[in-house]
Amino acid sequence: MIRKVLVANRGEIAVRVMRSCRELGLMTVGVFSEADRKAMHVRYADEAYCIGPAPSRESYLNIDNIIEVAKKSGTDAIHPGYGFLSENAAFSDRCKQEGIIFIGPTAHSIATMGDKITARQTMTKAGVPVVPGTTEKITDEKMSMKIAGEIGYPLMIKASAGGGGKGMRLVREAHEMLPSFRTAKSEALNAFGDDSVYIEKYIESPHHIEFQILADRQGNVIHLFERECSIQRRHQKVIEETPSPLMTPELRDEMGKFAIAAAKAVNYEGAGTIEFIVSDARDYYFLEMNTRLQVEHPITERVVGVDLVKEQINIANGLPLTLKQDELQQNGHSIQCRIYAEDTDHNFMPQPGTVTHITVPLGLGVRYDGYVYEGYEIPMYYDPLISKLITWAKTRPEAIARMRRALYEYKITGVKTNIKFLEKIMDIPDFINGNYNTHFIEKNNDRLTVSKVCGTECEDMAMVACFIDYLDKIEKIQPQKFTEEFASTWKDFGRKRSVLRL
Amino acid sequence: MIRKVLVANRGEIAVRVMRSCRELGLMTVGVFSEADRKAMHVRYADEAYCIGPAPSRESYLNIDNIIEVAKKSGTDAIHPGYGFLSENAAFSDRCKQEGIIFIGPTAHSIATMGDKITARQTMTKAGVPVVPGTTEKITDEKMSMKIAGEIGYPLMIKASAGGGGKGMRLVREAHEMLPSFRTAKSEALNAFGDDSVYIEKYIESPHHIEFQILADRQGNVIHLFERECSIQRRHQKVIEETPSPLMTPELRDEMGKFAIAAAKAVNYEGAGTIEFIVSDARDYYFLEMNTRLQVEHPITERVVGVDLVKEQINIANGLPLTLKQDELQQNGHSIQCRIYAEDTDHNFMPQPGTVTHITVPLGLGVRYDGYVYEGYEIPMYYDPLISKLITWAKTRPEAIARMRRALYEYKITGVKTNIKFLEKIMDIPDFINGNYNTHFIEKNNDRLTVSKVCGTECEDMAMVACFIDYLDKIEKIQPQKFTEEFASTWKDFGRKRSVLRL
Amino acid sequence: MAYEIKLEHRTARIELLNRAGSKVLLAVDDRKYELDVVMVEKGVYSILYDGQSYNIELIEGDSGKEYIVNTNARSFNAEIIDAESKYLENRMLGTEHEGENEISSPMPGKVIKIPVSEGESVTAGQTLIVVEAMKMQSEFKATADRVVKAILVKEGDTVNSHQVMLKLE
Amino acid sequence: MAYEIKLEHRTARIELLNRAGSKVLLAVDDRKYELDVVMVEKGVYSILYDGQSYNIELIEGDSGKEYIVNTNARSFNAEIIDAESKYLENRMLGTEHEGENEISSPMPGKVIKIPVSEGESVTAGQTLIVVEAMKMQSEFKATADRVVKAILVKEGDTVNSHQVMLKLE
Repeated sequence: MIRKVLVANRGEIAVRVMRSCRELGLMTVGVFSEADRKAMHVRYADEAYCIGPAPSRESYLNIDNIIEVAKKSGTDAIHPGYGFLSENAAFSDRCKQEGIIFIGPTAHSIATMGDKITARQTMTKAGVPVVPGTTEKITDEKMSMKIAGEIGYPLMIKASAGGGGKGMRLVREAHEMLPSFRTAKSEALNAFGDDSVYIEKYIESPHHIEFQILADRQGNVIHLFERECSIQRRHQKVIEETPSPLMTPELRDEMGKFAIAAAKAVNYEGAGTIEFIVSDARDYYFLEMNTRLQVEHPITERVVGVDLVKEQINIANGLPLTLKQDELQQNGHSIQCRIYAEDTDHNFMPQPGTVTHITVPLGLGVRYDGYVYEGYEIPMYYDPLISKLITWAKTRPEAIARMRRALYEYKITGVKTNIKFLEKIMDIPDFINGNYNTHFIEKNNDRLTVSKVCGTECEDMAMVACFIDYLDKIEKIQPQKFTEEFASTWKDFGRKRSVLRL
Repeated sequence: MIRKVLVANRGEIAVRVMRSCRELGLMTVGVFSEADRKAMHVRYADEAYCIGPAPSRESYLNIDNIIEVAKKSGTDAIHPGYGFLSENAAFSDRCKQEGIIFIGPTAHSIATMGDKITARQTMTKAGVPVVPGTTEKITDEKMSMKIAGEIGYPLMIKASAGGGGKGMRLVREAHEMLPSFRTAKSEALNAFGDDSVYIEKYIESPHHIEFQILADRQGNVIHLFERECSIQRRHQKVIEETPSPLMTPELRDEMGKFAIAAAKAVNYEGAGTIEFIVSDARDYYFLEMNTRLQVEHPITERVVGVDLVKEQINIANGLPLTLKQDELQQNGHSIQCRIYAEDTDHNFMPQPGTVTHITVPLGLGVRYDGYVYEGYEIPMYYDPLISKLITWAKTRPEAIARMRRALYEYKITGVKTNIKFLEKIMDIPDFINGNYNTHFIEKNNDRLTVSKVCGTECEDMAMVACFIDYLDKIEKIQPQKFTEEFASTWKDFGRKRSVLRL
Repeated sequence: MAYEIKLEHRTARIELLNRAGSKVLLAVDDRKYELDVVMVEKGVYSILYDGQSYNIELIEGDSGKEYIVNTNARSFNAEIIDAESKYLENRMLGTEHEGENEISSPMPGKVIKIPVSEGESVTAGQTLIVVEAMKMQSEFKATADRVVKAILVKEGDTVNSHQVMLKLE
Repeated sequence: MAYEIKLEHRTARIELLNRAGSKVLLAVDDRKYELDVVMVEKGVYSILYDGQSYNIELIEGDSGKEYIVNTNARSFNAEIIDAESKYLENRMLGTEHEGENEISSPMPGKVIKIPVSEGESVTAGQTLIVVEAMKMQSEFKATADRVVKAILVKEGDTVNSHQVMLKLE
């Protein structure tokens, strides 16, 4: 049985994983880069070790250093969190070789789902609907034109090894096909060292809806319902909610069954997520599987009433699932907002810096997963995610009202954040009506870039605060008072010296 | 319909009530004493007005001043929170006269339940079991001996107008009866200006179990199950949980029905609590009714999934309850710890003072209702309650593990608190086994007063922190460096002056 | 005591008329205010005006005269204007805006690529330098046809917020 | 650099052997430690020793040499002992403990009642003064038969933590 867990991650997720370990009575080992000595996960862990310089490649992605710490500290198991090494098949394999439990799926599952074309093929074989398109890598230009013709426009060209929007091209008409095919291939080669691409039908007005699954080593697989993740900026999720406003009970049941089939097709074990792309007409297609915990897992935890990290650890311990599909239900509604250190007025440019003041939103129906504290300097090397704010209520309108209230309470000074931007989303009719897809932010851009109104009186108060602050500051260093101050500096020193007997 | 709510309270409950008002889109008005200008509820409210000097009698209990602010600010409704004016019949009446909605029951309900003998009589008439004893006030000594003989020893003498343990005497044998009767009467006279007392059978090993009820103006009354409140110090609750470890489904059903009958007997409206005293053998008796929100209401909110303040406001608006008894259920387990500024090593002596540093426990399954912040000075005039920490989990053992984790994370420096004391309770077998009554703290006193072990290495680290802090402090004011420092003070001043152009 | 304060594009004169503890009487241009002002936490002010409760957070700039001001509704840049600032401002009006000749990073980051060299002629839209922070790369481009006058950083360098990296002619 | 430090009833000598940034080499009595020590927040230290992560919070006393130290397990009183402290301590050993002749309040509060007067003889257990804080009244009683020498406060007064209220003979 696992007794000591190394968390190979940083930020909010490292702290979140350690919290569940502590509740289970497990010892925790933290690892940190040279930029992270003061990070919260180092303070939270029972043990903590430095694993290299600030750049991720030399620390959080350095498998050798992490394994060395695991062995030195007598760790039984490694939890990879999300990002970094969480979907690295070689790392999963290496842990196995070293006799350390990897809290996650096998290298085989990771590798199969990691290559998009192999994943598509596997899903097709398992009967899971995929976006109409090629099942083979394409390199030939003539072949690409022929296939494009069969699939029909608009379509997407995607890099097989892809991710992060690189090597991806939207083609609306036939005459754009060849130039786009060439650029996509060249981008893919540059970014991933592999120029193979594939072609998929483009779904207009797509929704991103994903299903959480849990699978044990005994072959039991369950799903914990969906999460709606369509509110995105720069292809990154900003707000997630469950249940999805688009969902019907029949659709949920159908998609849930496919999610389970998808996991079974790769002999999955642990927690995972099947992402679907869903059209406005509720046609749905397998998009990809994330073979790890998701950033947005808390909304599922809240609505289903489980602790997914504890489930992961139980599965890693070889225990069968105690949750049964027909006993699970969604209770109420949950929304998560991701709080980023970024400038929403300037293309969401990240904003590292020092946090001078925080007021955390609290109270009924609010969960806060974060890691920054007052005086903490958010490093420039890692993700700009500061925290996740999760609300719950019996109904969707109340959960939105609660999120609006929580965002109103939430204050961070020192770095720019997207808090006000998120607050505005809570007031946009399309969001309130649950009538949105991945184009939401683009579509509502005008409303989202307008500042809230601070009237004349409010402006006056803003100026008054500066005025009073400045007055009091000057008061302290006024020249006419300086001689007195000067004298008292001497006196102060005298007093301190007598007290301290230097 | 209510649009603006004045919260006639301070501390965590004022903030908690305002949060729900904000979620409902209602404007909030805060009131504060001269000692509370910097209190969180003043910062949180949309409007805030001073209502008098620090002592409660001159501010938070000053009905005229509060009504004046209500009228000046155009308030529709007043929420009294708990304590202060929340169970003051005259205040409820005065609001009515002034045309302001009192978010709570009528003066009649408050007065009936406020006088213990009247309450006993009313309950007996309604068929609710009460502790065997007198139903009339007793003043005659001979009569007292006769009644005592009929009820049997041990018994309790209680002041009719009583509260807070004053005018209360436990009598174990007949020869103690007369002297105790005399002291109780004299204490009651001194404390409440009324020497009437009554006699009740004393229940050995009592449990305090209470039922939350909600009643609308249409006459619908429901109960939201029980709360177990037996862990007390100085007759004040410290830890509450729901469901009660003592409860059975049949008992819950029975007691719930009596709770509803009790509320109906006084034509109750709003949120209220029926307190029962329950023996180890599960015999139960009506103890009293609290005609207001309880400090421990959050555990019910979490397990039943309601917002009790919103329910109160809906009832005050004249709306019928939307919750139906047969649709309500208890989901999982919830525990609340009350965090007090007190010295647990010295008879729980209160500890006002300035909070220098706080780390709030957060994450999955944790709710935190508080009001103090870094730099805040907890005034000596009011209750020592700093915050309430509430955990939830599917099962009781997991809720305890989560509370243990949350208490471990929770750090307050500057004032002494009971955090470590509560942490120890989470490890005591009687608590873990759910095998406790109101004698719990007394019974486990030895375990609760022992400090946790900090071994030699831990002690060394404590000393090292002092050492390094002291070194760095001295470094700053060393005499050999003073001349340099002195010079740089001048330089600093020069720099600041040039920047500020004084 | 009086100062002019600039809040984004609005400038007002604030005069202190009276002050006793947290009670402050002052005038913002012609409007008089009787206020209760306290600093509740470092840089956090609570102001009560006629019962209205305002919470204002200040972040002081380097010069001591600039602030970022957060109200509940929005965030502002503010500046205290005194004789010195006025002089500078007047002088500035006559000259071209200097910023256009310099490329600086709005956030701390690492220089990933400098695809131009000193003395090189560049055209509008051409990438001059690429900076990475928090997994996102930002390209800084020429806004007009120019000549690269000086490159003050090199690839791999870490830059601070507002540090000038490149000068153009 | 070395100091003696008293932690409750234990006294140890700490000597700094080497220090470079957050890396500290020191000896506590005869035990050598190689540590990584950083102040992460004001008064909050993170210490790594051989991988173990310790979080220590300090509250500085008035003299600058006293601390309340919170570890995860428990809270201690600590004191830095230098030449001056040692001298005072030695001198104290010869005299009676002064505290017994004074009654002071352990917390801030309000004096509710003083049922004795100056010059009065009191018996052990007799209530000398009643102080109220946070709705709780505390009675301070004589621990032995004594005479009230001086009463330094009056009913209705507000007292600070550790303020002497009464002296006995």
